[in-house]
Amino acid sequence: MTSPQPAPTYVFDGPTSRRGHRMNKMFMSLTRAQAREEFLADESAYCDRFGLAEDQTTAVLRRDWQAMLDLGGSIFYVYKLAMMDGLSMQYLGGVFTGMTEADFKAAMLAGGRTDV
Amino acid sequence: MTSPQPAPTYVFDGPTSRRGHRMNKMFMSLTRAQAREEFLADESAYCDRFGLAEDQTTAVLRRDWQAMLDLGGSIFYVYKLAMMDGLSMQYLGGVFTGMTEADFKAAMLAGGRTDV
Amino acid sequence: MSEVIWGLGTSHVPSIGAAMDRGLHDDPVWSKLFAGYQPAREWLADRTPDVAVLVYNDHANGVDLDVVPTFGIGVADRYAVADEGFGRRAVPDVVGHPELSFHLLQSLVDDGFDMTVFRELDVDHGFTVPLSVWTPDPGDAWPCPVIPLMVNVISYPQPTAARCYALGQALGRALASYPEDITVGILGTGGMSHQLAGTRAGFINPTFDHMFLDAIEVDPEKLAALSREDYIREAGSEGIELIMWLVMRGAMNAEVTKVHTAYHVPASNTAAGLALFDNRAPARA
Amino acid sequence: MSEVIWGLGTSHVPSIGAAMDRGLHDDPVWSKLFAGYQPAREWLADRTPDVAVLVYNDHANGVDLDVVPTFGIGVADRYAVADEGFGRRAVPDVVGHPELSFHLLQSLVDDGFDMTVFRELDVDHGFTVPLSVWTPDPGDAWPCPVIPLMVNVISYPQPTAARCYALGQALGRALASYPEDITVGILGTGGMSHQLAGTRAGFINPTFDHMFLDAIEVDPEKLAALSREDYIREAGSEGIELIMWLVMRGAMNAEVTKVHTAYHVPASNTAAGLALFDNRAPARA
Ligand SMILES: [Fe+3]
Ligand SMILES: [Fe+3]
Repeated sequence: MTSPQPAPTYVFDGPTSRRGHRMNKMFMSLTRAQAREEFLADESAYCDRFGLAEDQTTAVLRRDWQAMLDLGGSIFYVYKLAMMDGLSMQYLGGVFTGMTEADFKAAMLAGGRTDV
Repeated sequence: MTSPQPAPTYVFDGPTSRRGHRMNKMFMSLTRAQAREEFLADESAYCDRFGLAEDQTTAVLRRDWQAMLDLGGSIFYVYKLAMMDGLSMQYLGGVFTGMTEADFKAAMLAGGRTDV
Repeated sequence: MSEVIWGLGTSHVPSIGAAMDRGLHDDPVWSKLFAGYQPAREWLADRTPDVAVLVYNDHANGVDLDVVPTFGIGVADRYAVADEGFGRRAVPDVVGHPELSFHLLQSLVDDGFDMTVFRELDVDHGFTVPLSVWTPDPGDAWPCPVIPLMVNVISYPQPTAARCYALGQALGRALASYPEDITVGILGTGGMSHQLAGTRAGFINPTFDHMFLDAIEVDPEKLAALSREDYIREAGSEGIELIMWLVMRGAMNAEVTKVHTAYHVPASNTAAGLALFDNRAPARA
Repeated sequence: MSEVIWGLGTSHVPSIGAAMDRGLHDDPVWSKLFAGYQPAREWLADRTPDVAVLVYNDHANGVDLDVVPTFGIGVADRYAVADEGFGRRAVPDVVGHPELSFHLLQSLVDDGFDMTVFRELDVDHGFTVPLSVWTPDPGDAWPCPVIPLMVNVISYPQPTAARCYALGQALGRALASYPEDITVGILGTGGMSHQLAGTRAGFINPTFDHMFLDAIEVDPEKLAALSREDYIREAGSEGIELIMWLVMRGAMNAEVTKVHTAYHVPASNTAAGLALFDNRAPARA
């Protein structure tokens, strides 16, 4: 299929969704309190249980948010892990753009990033 | 909505599916072995757990297959209870038409009921 | 027949709901946004319809990635507020209107729209935040029964904007053919410009957003003609949610009367917009 | 572009699969049915396509009543054979073709078909029995990858026959635009006349079934023009499954060559039919 990825944009298309399917399912499971406990008790084993690829498990363990996107994570699913860690979407925005959370928030309050 | 029920035919339309929803969910659960055990241990309690109406529970306990249809059962779901009981679709066909299973089978082998 | 009395387009950013739930109405970061809502809320408070249809998308809370419907419609008596991970919002569950739902379902399917039927559905912030924008203090219950109309906007390929507009037009026909005389409000939700992931995170395009706020009133065909790629480029990868406003607009008359619009940046990472239209024919000179 | 080389319409009655699984091929109740399949099986054995698309409905095994898609498409690498309550059929799991699935998905959505995407799906007898009709002894694997195309036929309102035929035509266009040169077989399943519940249980209408077997070849528009109520009245409440044959037929050329048809009553409570069409242009004088 044709992929419509505009340059710096993630589009959750067929190839992306196939690559990320197990990892996204793992993220989805974290909406349940019981699952969060099990995850926190042994993150690596929990990732194995969902059949994540090795690079995906590594990205999750290191909280490498950019790598999670590159390995097929959907932002709405990745965010469930961030929420568990007490992190905001604005924190993630900072990570993706190389800013601190405070700078990212300030950029948004100033009208957002209109030039990208 | 308009209901397209031809005279002696069950059409699983909106009102029917609303009436039967909890009962059909209960039937669906019986595809799992564990659920079948729990059902057989206390059928009435199991029906309560799924929130069946009293007349639906009665129909289930009495294996009143016709009443299950009249109370919103979908034949594909009702059949899951019949399967658990070791009964065939041809047995059910007999019940619905007032025949023995053998007579119903014979009618089918003779070319089916072409005059209804 | 039922009559669509108004249409409301509004963003559904979760942080708007969170700000309301935490009483941040007068917080300097939020007060301007809520001030912008005020005229719409006042107008709507006097015009509670018998039923509302709310066009929204789920964000991995009511449905999973295993099964992604392009268009779905709820037919339940009740829709529970989803627990998105840390407890549900302290807002009422949603009372449905199954009779109208089944009528709409049949009419839409007969009209060639391949709806997915939800007999059970938990609704997330995409649904409850617009209800809060409309009704900030619902008390024990939202003002009227609400029917969910779900659109896939997070998994590519989304329906085209043109298909969303056509769905809205079919929804308008379906409502018009309902045998009872009831009044209906339609909410189209999502947007405005925003992008959550990647180096373009934080993208906001006020020029596009203002064009959209104008065109949704006077020239929705122009918006319906934009491609998925146009929306993603101009409004960001999550700004494509705006296609859901076209379902709302399609269900209304060709000519509508603007009651109020508002635009504010940011609600968290998103440009928040609101547009309220009266569907009753304007008084003519 | 991919080329549709054949189309197979066939009933998918569970007892046909059960009879095969129990080796009842020569049982007097079943031998005539299987004898009718033989010429089709032989012709197909020499014409294995690169991929097959199988149009079917689920019977409360792969999906529940909570969420009922009108049209669904599988995009998975693999589809497990469902356990319908007492263990799964001892047949191979189904290997998918996600690249073609995603191409079809995009093409169909762009063409205005509101598909539901299945990233995971267990397939039931509605799917595996037609595969067995085609390939009685698959060994470790079915002859080629297969893509599930799911149609709601058990929950009212089903898509109209006309919409199913239109979906088939869109499927044909989608296949024609696939960038790789591959061959495709299409299976349309369900029917023929039968009714399972109520006082009309056991209903069979051979006149209608024979008309259908003829018209699906030479005049599918006639079948596409029939209403839901027509199908339910003429073919029984479950005979409406026949609308799925129209998806298969719509994906083929206007003119097709009949290879073989068969008709047998009963398979359990159902009239079993088979129709196999060659989609390659017939040799002209
Ligand atoms: Fe959203
Ligand atoms: Fe079937």
